[in-house]
Amino acid sequence: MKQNSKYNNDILRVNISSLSLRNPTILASGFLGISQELFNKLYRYGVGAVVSKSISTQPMEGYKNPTVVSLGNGSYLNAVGLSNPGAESFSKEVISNKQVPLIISLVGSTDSDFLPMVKKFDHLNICGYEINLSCPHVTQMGMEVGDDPEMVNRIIKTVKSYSRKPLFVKVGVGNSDIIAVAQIAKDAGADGITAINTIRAMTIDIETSMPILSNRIGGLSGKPIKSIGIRCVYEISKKLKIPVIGCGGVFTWEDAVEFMLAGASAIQLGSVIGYEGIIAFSRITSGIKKYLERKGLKNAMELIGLAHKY
Amino acid sequence: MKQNSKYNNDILRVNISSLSLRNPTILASGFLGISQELFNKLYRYGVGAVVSKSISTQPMEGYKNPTVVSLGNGSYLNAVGLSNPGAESFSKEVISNKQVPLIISLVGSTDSDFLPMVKKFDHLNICGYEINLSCPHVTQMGMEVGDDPEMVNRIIKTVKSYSRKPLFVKVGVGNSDIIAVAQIAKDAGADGITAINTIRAMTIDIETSMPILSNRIGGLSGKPIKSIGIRCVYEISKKLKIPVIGCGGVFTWEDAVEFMLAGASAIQLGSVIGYEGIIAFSRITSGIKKYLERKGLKNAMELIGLAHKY
Amino acid sequence: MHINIDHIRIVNIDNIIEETPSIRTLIFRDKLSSNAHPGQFLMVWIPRVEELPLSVMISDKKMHAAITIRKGGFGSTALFNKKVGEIIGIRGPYGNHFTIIKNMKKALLIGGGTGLVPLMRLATKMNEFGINSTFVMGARSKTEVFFEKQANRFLKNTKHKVIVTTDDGSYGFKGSATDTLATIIKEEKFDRVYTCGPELMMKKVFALASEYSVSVEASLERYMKCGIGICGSCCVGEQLVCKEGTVFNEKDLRLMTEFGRIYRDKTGRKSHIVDYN
Amino acid sequence: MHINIDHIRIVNIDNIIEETPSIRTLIFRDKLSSNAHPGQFLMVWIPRVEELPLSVMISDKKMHAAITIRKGGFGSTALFNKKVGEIIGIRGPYGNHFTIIKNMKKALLIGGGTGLVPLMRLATKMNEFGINSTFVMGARSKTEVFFEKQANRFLKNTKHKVIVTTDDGSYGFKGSATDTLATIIKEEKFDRVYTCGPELMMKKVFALASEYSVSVEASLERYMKCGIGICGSCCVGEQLVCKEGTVFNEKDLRLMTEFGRIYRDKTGRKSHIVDYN
Ligand SMILES: Cc1cc2nc3c(=O)[nH]c(=O)nc-3n(C[C@H](O)[C@H](O)[C@H](O)COP(=O)(O)OP(=O)(O)OC[C@H]3O[C@@H](n4cnc5c(N)ncnc54)[C@H](O)[C@@H]3O)c2cc1C
Ligand SMILES: Cc1cc2nc3c(=O)[nH]c(=O)nc-3n(C[C@H](O)[C@H](O)[C@H](O)COP(=O)(O)OP(=O)(O)OC[C@H]3O[C@@H](n4cnc5c(N)ncnc54)[C@H](O)[C@@H]3O)c2cc1C
Ligand SMILES: Cc1cc2nc3c(=O)[nH]c(=O)nc-3n(C[C@H](O)[C@H](O)[C@H](O)COP(=O)(O)O)c2cc1C
Ligand SMILES: Cc1cc2nc3c(=O)[nH]c(=O)nc-3n(C[C@H](O)[C@H](O)[C@H](O)COP(=O)(O)O)c2cc1C
Ligand code: FES
Ligand code: FES
Repeated sequence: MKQNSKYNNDILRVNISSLSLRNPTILASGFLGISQELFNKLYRYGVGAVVSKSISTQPMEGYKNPTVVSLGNGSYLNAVGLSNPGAESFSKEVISNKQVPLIISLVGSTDSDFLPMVKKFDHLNICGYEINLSCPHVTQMGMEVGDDPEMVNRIIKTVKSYSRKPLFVKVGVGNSDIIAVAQIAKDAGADGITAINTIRAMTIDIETSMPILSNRIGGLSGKPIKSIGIRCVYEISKKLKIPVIGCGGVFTWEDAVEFMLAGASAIQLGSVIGYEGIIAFSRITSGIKKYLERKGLKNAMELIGLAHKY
Repeated sequence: MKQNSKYNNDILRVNISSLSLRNPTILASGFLGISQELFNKLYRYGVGAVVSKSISTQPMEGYKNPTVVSLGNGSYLNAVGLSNPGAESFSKEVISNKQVPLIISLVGSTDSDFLPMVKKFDHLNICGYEINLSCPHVTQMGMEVGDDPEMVNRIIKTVKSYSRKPLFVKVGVGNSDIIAVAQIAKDAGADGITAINTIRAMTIDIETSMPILSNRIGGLSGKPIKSIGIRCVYEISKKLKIPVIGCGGVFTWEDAVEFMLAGASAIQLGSVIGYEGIIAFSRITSGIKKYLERKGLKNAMELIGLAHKY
Repeated sequence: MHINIDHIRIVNIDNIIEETPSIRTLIFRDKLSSNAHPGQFLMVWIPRVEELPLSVMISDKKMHAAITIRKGGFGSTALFNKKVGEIIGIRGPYGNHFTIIKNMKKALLIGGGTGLVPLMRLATKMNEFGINSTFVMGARSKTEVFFEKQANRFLKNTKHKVIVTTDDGSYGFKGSATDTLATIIKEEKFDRVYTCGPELMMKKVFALASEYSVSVEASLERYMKCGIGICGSCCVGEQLVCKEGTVFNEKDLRLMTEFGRIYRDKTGRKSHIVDYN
Repeated sequence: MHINIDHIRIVNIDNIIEETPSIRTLIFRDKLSSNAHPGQFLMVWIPRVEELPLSVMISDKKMHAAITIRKGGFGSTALFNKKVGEIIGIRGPYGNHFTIIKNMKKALLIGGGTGLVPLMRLATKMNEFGINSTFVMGARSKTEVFFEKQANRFLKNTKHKVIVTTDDGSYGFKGSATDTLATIIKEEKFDRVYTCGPELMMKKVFALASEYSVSVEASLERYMKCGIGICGSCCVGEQLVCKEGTVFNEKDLRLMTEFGRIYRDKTGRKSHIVDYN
């Protein structure tokens, strides 16, 4: 793939499984994630890779508004309900993708949902998949699937049997042991783990006594979940020795470095975009670069899992 | 028990199982929780009830410092390691308790740990127990016990077989389904549920690449976990119809009201003390009172679970 | 105390104005909204029903603002049916806004339906800055005409014209608002054309203005979930209507291949914008 | 940028002073600590080893501060062994501090061991405010005497006396610091006695000062985990040493039934304070 020279810094390049990214910042799924023109813009603005909105076999309307509530202090509660244009329509959206390292996030209820989707995307210019096993607020999808070990195994095997592109499994903190789910994913052939998704949470308006989200319960993202994400990345990467992509509350380059020290090969940005817009990618990337230079490190990958030593 | 007249407001009185508290604010376990003189002071300052530090059969040193790290924005990470003076010594501490509605928090590995402890406390002037099944950072205790349904059942039955005082079970967000654990507790005879404890998390210093806590992993408390706590209280109280004490990130009267609307009969305060000291109790109590008056409600209990309707 | 504009503020509906049988203006007290710039919008929470993006309408009452809602589907009808004394939640105001050019002399405002709302707020600015303006209001027929009187009142300190057009000719000029625009843009020189309304109308406005080399600002609508630039549902190509818009100028519009052509629905699927008349 | 004092700040050890074979002063650059009030303490992180509460010591270097550590157990020895150029983490300064009475003329400072540290910072204040002071320093024997020269230097602009006592008489006056206090408090009138050191020493100081109706401020030590008033481990009765202390005055001390009597260990169990001499 062609690289934008301004963002070509070998010091920042990271390899995750068979992926090679010009820098470790990735757009998290569900943020700005349905328009190829936006993906192109993100790439111009310095993103290392992009994860699409989670795509299902059929288009999904998702929940009624309110679907996103700002809780202040860099955090959001959302129950979008996995609204997405569906695999057919979205594969047409990204058919024109040329240079953006694009990871397609997929969601479904059973293994049979995944094969038709992979078939629609695999021949396009995309660089991998992220299986969303951790959406905390849609029944029969995401987290409920992640809680079923046998299904996790079957889904991953199905995708891997068809595609040679790297497959990441996105896990979350919920009703099952996150390490156990990651272990199953690894055993089934996943190339990496993305941790973490949002955490089930809720907010009630005290004037009306009413839950604000139309779905009542949603997923918490942003600053509050960072230290939980750090812990999950640390435990998964240390115990399972599998590449991990860190996600959850990355707002600054310090957060990104902390995730990498914990064991992340790259980090995803989501909620920070609500505060700073997509400038966050280049700002965080250049912070990491300065840190690497100050520490005398030759490449960002030297950071990965440094904290495991202690 | 004698009441301090300044804090006698029938509008604020709440009943939880057989407990009757002058107001719904309770000191959370682990905060200021080892000195009877401090309990007396808290009562003078308006606390509704006090939960002691979690007590084990033997004294525990806990982990080395650092055991508490401030993460800013009203949040802490701690891995104190359940340090406590042990049941024998602590029962002597509280032998002089006269007027403080004191709930003893107990922690242990097996059901056989609990009976000797209950025997040491049951004849004292205490008003109930809270079983800590949710400490996220001590192996073989707390959360690991909470993940074992049969053990939870046995512990609760053991305590209930000896004591007629109300028993609350403190649950958390971790590796098991919180609703399932609460259900087991209810079925075993628990009088109420306290939700939630801290959530497993971690922080790494980026200059040294080292985890800060001596135990590396600890529990996240404070503002970040509030919306997760609200969700747990809502789900537990709605699905199980059992009294719930809300805990997690209560910093303002609005937070307290939100927890009660979600289904909490009372709320525990912890991390807020690090920001405001024990004045937080009276400040939050008087906020609740003004809210009740403005809404034309006769008693705080009218708030409990109002959000379930919507 | 600092107010976080992203937190829902509960407000009481103090007054309701019936504009047409299907359009009402709800007035409420809210300082932030009362200071909104013309073209900014609120996310309006109708508790346990919906949340809708709605332009901030002006209210004569100090510290008050308003929203003007057309009764349509589920959410808008619930809002339309709210009574005085009932409450709604609002967050915002969000988005950029219409801007005034230095030394501006003459402006043209053209819109239709509830697209008139942001133009009404803009009208008061024109009045304030002493800019003469022509305000073209399109409607299908007489019963759907609203805001005419208010527009005249808001513009009272300037030389102004309020022109109403109806498709069926039952009131004012017969024809569309853009028909009228086509006539007057030939005769008069405007510094800028401001438009909000059905996208195909705005597309014609943009085409006409471009033809006569007049600067344009158009306020777009797209399906919005977050209103704060994270979900991406409101995108027009690479632009986010909620954040980089809703107001776009001729330069933006020229680059927007989707303007007047493509609309994404709730799922994010694209469909072609068709004239719903 | 606003610094949150509760966040660990990594600092470099710029210089080390060997005070005695078992006591060292480590100097580092930190603005907040350089402005600490006398009696405040830092929580000092020795990475992957320990975190210890330590009084803020003064440094001559601008924007710098110091800590003075006695080599003892695990944590203190690791800190003692740190070399110039190595790093530690600090948070704080925490706690209240020694206070000066209006129109104060004469002060008495009395301490022993590393309890001298907060008194050294106080000495510079005495100098600054032109208050004459007598500084009594107790030590077991000559090899354990430190800070004498610095104290004289810090107090140089005032009429001052630095009196060293050793238990074995190998240097200065023979006997305990409190023996000396007993003598001078009879002869001279002090506005306030400031003390920090072994608690039984402070208890005697308090008793003597009370006898002669002199105001007292004593800085207490208790086992600390959080340093910020949440864990309760540092309690003396109903008071938290880290938050409401470390400095308590005669009124506080009178009400503290545990002062000079009870110490809680790491588990929270109480034990009786005994003279370790
Ligand atoms: C910036 C902006 C300002 C607006 N200002 C006004 C105004 O001042 N007055 C007014 O009456 N309307 C305004 N609208 C339109 C309004 O948000 C609703 O779309 C409209 O009221 C229809 O609502 P409904 O409940 O009837 O929709 P439904 O019947 O549920 O859906 C019908 C259609 O309405 C549109 N719609 C529904 N929800 C949304 C949403 N969250 N975001 C965008 N479009 C949606 C979609 O195109 C949808 O297909 C504005 C829209 C935007 C984006
Ligand atoms: C406010 C305050 C200021 C202090 N200032 C100084 C100073 O300037 N210089 C100095 O050398 N020492 C000071 N100390 C004492 C210091 O914190 C340590 O207690 C001491 O250094 C022993 O550490 P260690 O690693 O040798 O302890 P260990 O060998 O681990 O334990 C020995 C004893 O040290 C004490 N101790 C250990 N950890 C702590 C702790 N976290 N909090 C309180 N006591 C502890 C306990 O009594 C313990 O029983 C101060 C203590 C407090 C509370
Ligand atoms: C509005 C919104 C929509 C999201 N949609 C998805 C999604 O479709 N698939 C997914 O795997 N994660 C989704 N997420 C979760 C994010 O990808 C990410 O895991 C989470 O927000 C934590 O990262 P952050 O703290 O940086 O936002 C969504 C989050 C938000 C706030
Ligand atoms: C320093 C510290 C010590 C704690 N010790 C205990 C404990 O011993 N037993 C227990 O059940 N919870 C303990 N907790 C958890 C609190 O009781 C409470 O559940 C948690 O802090 C969330 O409430 P908050 O957000 O108001 O602090 C501790 C928390 C902290 C911060
Ligand atoms: S509405 Fe979400 S990005 Fe615009
Ligand atoms: S050290 Fe924790 S309260 Fe003082």
